[in-house]
Amino acid sequence: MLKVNDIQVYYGAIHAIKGISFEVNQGEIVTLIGANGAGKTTILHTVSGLIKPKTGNVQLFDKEISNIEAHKIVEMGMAQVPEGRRVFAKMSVQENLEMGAFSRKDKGNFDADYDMVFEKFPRLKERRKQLAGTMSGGEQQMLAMARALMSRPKILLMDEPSMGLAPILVDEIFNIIQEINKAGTTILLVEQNAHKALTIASRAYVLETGTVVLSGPANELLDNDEVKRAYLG
Amino acid sequence: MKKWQELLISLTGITILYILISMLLKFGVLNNYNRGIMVLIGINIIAAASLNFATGILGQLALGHAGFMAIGAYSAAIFSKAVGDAGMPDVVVLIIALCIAGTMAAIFGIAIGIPALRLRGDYLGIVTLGFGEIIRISIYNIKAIGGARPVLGIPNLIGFTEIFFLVVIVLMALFLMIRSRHGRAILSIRENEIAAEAVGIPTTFYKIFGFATSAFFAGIAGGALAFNQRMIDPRKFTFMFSVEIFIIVVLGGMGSLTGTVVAAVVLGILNEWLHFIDQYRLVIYALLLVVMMIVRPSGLFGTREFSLVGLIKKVIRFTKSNKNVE
Amino acid sequence: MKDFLQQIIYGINAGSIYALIALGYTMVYGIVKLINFAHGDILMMGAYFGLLAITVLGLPFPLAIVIAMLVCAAFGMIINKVAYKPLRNAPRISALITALGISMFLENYFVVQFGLEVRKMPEIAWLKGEVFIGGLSIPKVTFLIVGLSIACMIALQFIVRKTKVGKAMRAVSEDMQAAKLMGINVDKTISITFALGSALGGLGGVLYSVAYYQVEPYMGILPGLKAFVAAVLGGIGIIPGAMFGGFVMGIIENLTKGFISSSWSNAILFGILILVLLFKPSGIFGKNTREKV
Amino acid sequence: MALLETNNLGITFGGLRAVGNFDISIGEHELVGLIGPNGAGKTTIFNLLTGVYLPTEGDILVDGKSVVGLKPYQIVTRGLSRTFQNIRLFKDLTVIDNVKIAFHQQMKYGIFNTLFRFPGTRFWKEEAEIDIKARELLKIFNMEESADKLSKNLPYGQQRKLEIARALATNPKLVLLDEPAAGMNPQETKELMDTIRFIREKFDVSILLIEHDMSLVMGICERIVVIDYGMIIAKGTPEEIKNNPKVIGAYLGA
Amino acid sequence: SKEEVKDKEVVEDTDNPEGETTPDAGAIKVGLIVPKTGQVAQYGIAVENAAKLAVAEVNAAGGINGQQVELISYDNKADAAESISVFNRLVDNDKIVALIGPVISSTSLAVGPLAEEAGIPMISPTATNLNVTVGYDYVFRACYIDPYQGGTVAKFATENLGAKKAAILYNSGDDYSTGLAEAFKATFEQAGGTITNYEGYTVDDKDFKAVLTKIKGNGPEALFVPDYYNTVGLIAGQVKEVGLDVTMLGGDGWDDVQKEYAEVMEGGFFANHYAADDPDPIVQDFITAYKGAYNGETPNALAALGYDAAKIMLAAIQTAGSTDGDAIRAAIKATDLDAVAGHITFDENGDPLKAISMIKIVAGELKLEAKVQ
Ligand SMILES: Nc1ncnc2c1ncn2[C@@H]1O[C@H](COP(=O)(O)OP(=O)(O)OP(=O)(O)O)[C@@H](O)[C@H]1O
Ligand SMILES: Nc1ncnc2c1ncn2[C@@H]1O[C@H](COP(=O)(O)OP(=O)(O)OP(=O)(O)O)[C@@H](O)[C@H]1O
Ligand SMILES: [Mg+2]
Ligand SMILES: [Mg+2]
Repeated sequence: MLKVNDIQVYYGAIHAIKGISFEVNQGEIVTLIGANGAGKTTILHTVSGLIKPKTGNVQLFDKEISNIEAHKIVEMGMAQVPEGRRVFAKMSVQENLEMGAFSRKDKGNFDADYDMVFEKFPRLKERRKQLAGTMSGGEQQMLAMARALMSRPKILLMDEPSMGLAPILVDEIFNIIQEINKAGTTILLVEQNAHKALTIASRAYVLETGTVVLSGPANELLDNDEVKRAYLG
Repeated sequence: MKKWQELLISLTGITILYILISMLLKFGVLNNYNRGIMVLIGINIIAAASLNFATGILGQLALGHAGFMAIGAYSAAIFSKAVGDAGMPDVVVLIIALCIAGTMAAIFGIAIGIPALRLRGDYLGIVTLGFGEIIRISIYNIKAIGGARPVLGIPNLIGFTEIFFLVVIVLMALFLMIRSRHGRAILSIRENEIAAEAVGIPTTFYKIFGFATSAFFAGIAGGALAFNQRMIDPRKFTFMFSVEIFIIVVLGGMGSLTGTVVAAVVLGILNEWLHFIDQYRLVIYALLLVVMMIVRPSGLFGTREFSLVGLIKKVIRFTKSNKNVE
Repeated sequence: MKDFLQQIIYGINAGSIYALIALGYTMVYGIVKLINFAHGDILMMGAYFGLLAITVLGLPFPLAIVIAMLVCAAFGMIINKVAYKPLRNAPRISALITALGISMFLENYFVVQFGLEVRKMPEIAWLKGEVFIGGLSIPKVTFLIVGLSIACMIALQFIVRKTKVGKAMRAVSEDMQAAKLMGINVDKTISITFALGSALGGLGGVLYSVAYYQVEPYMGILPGLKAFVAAVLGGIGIIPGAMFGGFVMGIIENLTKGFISSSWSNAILFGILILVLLFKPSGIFGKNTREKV
Repeated sequence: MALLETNNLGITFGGLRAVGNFDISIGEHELVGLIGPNGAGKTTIFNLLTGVYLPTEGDILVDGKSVVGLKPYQIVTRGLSRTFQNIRLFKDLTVIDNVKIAFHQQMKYGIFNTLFRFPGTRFWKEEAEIDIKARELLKIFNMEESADKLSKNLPYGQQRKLEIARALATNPKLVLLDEPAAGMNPQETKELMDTIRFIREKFDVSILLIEHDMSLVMGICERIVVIDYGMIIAKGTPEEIKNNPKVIGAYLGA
Repeated sequence: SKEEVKDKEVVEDTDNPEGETTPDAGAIKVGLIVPKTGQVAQYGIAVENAAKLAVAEVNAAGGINGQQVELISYDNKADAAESISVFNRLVDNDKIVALIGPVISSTSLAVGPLAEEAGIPMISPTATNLNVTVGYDYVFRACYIDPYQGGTVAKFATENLGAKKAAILYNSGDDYSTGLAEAFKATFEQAGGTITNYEGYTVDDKDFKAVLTKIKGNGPEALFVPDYYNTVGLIAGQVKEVGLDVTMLGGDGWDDVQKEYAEVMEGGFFANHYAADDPDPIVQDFITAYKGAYNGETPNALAALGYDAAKIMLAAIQTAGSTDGDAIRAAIKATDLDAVAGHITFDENGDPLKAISMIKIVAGELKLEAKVQ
């Protein structure tokens, strides 16, 4: 459903992505792993339309989206949980969720969706009125995920959802990712926590400084010696 | 290359530039009109460099620089008029007057800086703007220094040589300051005040010190302006004048002193050149300004500095690599 | 005592105009964090367009207001597109300079286009004169301006707090990229912000020129500056703050002129602003949010 | 005498008691971990120790002397130094300048010497000295090649290392590290552990670190303090903490 | 209107500032420095228009001793530093022999010493500050000085109006306004009157109700407002609004005030240089010519002074018979000319000796009330 064809991305003179291709199929969890600065976030930004690739293209549902504006891509059914959560700090939890549903055309009737996210994240229900900026890191991460779900995405991109979270929350977050996937949402997951990511993913790509160096079914990579040495510690 | 060699090269460059322009003036290739423009540009360089120190280097938005220039101008004028007939040589009067101008402005800078620098960003900007206005309105209302009346009878002590060396001295002082532990401390405040404090920089002290230094040189620019015009029109020191100087700084590149020099020259020449469109001069000037900012949002130089030494090194490298190709 | 109350009334009159202009300032600042120095010139344009609508097109006053607001809104959007949008990722100071450049351009362009002579806003018959209440004279315009500025404040607050586009504005102001990821059209949202802010500026311009019946190319500078100060005083970015700041400024200004000194009044005004900021560094309504370390 | 000691330390933010009754004592050459759920108040404790926040209760003693009320830069002179959870480098300055700035307090030349740099004066001597020291520091972190790059252009992991190098440049006795491994993959985390051990030996410092990566915390800390809702809920060796039911319930999970 | 256009072309042709179309090598070059941009540009443009007209007339009549006159004009933004620059440019690049301008006092004060040193005779049409001409041989002006004007109005107030109590409301950020205010105060008090209020305001102030309310409390009979007409009109409107019952007085800055503010200005008096209803043929010819050249616009006092200044300068060059600075200077000094603003001779300083017209605003018209020497 998502296809990335040989993209090259630059930040000014910095050549961040040097020709990467991969695809994500309906119903999968695909994970991208790789060291700091390998270009994972850059890829997600390119897929979401925040950055435009210099060459190559991105296809969503067989439609080229490389030159479509980010907000239109969201309308097509893609959502992202950005790196570092980036919740709207001065808006309430409720309003953040409303923003998540911004792109939806079925006006107003989101009650079922609120129920769905509150069921997954009961803590958010208690804090509906609280300003997002005053919540703890873990709560903000939950909000960021709930917010993305509010758009009822067909495909969800997640950038390091476990970063900076307490171990107990890390487990919880990974459980929820699996739940979301089971409910029918395709997932592209970027993680530093390679072990956890590979455990829940179906396929994986390993990146190094802007290129794909390895790819394959997740369980195979989990056993790959090179991966073990470099990313699993 | 050793440090002293680099210094020597820079000094040689400056001397050659001086001799060149002096010759052009002497043989009439450049006339009195050109000389006047150069003096004005020089004054603008000093004013803008001082503002760049506060805004580009120290990182504090200061929108009331005209106020410090006013203080410098009045101090220099009052002093030079007071000693007018004492028979001191002109250079001595000039030096003392400019020192007084700078010091007075610096004192005000400290007085204003202590409360104002507790604020940040746009709030600091508006407070400095406010102080600039207060200074100007105070001048209007103080009869002893002439109120709204222009101050007259100031001797003409600034020519090309004086302004050239003044600019060189001011820029040198600022460069030396920036490239020292004190300058690094000031830069670190611009970059991240909390981190600066956490590595042991007394940020309050350096903010006030940086602001006072900036005010000091602004005072000198004001003094130079008074000596160049031989009179002071208090109405000059409005918010718009602060803005004009600010424009030079941003156009040249915040944090780049050489950028300030280039921008002052470019804008100075542009302003004269645009006389041919007469009434449309300011319209076109404003348009060009907007266009320049859109084309180069970080100013002409960004935060980089032009360096003669760097240029020479580049040229050497270039010729060498060419030879290798052969 | 009567004098004092009279001065307060005049202060409210002046302050309500500052408030109206400050609303537009604060609105734009709140969303795009740009001190839009051209806002005062939008005001000037509003005054001109209002004047032209009345004198050239012969429209009635309320219609002239609408025209001025619409044209200013359009100009606001154009200025945003031409001058600010290209600088969205540039250092903030650069955008400040383009704002100043646009301001200079508009002023000087209007000078060469319309000349410097002051044009007089025709008197609006039903706004002329005063109402006397308990020996105090209240100019009729005051009712209109105060009413309109309060109405605008409430409307604006409603838009920003409650409507979808208003929430989008707030999201954009916090994090443009994250807003895009929500499917918010950032360009359109900012454009609407400028349109709204400029429409308020235009309205302010017409009312200002009705209150002081003069229209000239530089008329926006001082009210623009004072409105900006008012916005800062109230807490820039905060809509009720702008309103409050405007009224406070107007009243303080008139009291100083009336009882202390009119030639020092601007100095005193700035002095008070500075004092307030020293004790409340983000304005009267501003929350003192320290940067989280 | 302990290097750092807090008595009943606490702070309240408008009703919210972010930290309370916090007692800790750190001796020389110790390596202590501070863990707890998100929002437990760990970073806030660092902010209290370094003078960013003024405690509303309790006392902080460094070498037996109270540092409460001192400005952050004054606390640096007492020998405390830190890194930040959200990296705070001097982004537009070079890597080497980032480090040199931290030597500020160890340099003494004044304004006069700055403007009149006669040969053989203090200026040249001190500048040459810190240039060498700063480069040595970078070398420890394998960053000597990047000395002249702008620090914002470094990869994330190196930025974290630069923060540590900068903290060390202030010549501290106790270094506070706030999530040094955040955003690093397991391999990089492993390298970081070695570096932390190395600097403790090389600079003879004590270290207090906050971290959510249990492999790192359990791997190198001698003692661990666990807080939740601003209060200490457990103290002990890694083994004890791992098996403490309270900690498992609140933080580690099953 | 076709004729108008034609006339305009003639005017512009003969004195094209850049001299592109008429590169007359032998032309006598006269400089003009006026503000053409910025907040006081309208003064500069009025003066420039009038000076161009004067030059065109002389050129049409065959020039000076057979030579055409070229008027080279530059904008100075009303700024002292810019004035100095353009003065140097006129002298060094354009080689002018004489200078008309600058308009604003402060800029004239900046250029004065340079003109003196360069030996370029200069006549400012409108700089009223006392010091503009003091101590210089080459510097003249075509208008009268602040103290003279302020004093005259005060005298008029006590003698002709019998006022005992007067209030002053002036622009404390303006040299001209402050100068007139001080002179008025001194003379009025000398004549035994009382100044009830001496209130300043800052440039760009638009709201005077507060201070007018304060003045109202002291019950003055006259209110002296020495500022330019727009501010005066604004103040007059608010005088009515706050119900202050006074006779308004002012100086030459009021010129034109009757156009837009007739109603609120009714019954006010001010000092001026000339009155458009003056039947004197010099005045009427000037008005006709100016209207013809500039779309039927009636010239204001600034235009009249600009015209006079140019006429004085051109006549002096003619009399001097050469372009030598010293000769021209001497010729100006000896001026004895019937000009638009009355008969002009010069005193020791280089200030004109001429009458002041006190003008009353009646039903939107300017009526000559008295001529004071
Ligand atoms: N805005 C930017 N400007 C310039 N360079 C950038 C920018 N953002 C990222 N880079 C560079 O592009 C490269 C890839 O960065 P990216 O953020 O995509 O890496 P990542 O794999 O997500 O790393 P991390 O694990 O730290 O999140 C890095 O070298 C980085 O320094
Ligand atoms: N300046 C402040 N004003 C108000 N509340 C604050 C402030 N600083 C911290 N807090 C609150 O104090 C609590 C502790 O925050 P702190 O940043 O210390 O958590 P932490 O333990 O470091 O969490 P994490 O592991 O997510 O970084 C949080 O609830 C936070 O919102
Ligand atoms: Mg990333
Ligand atoms: Mg923390």
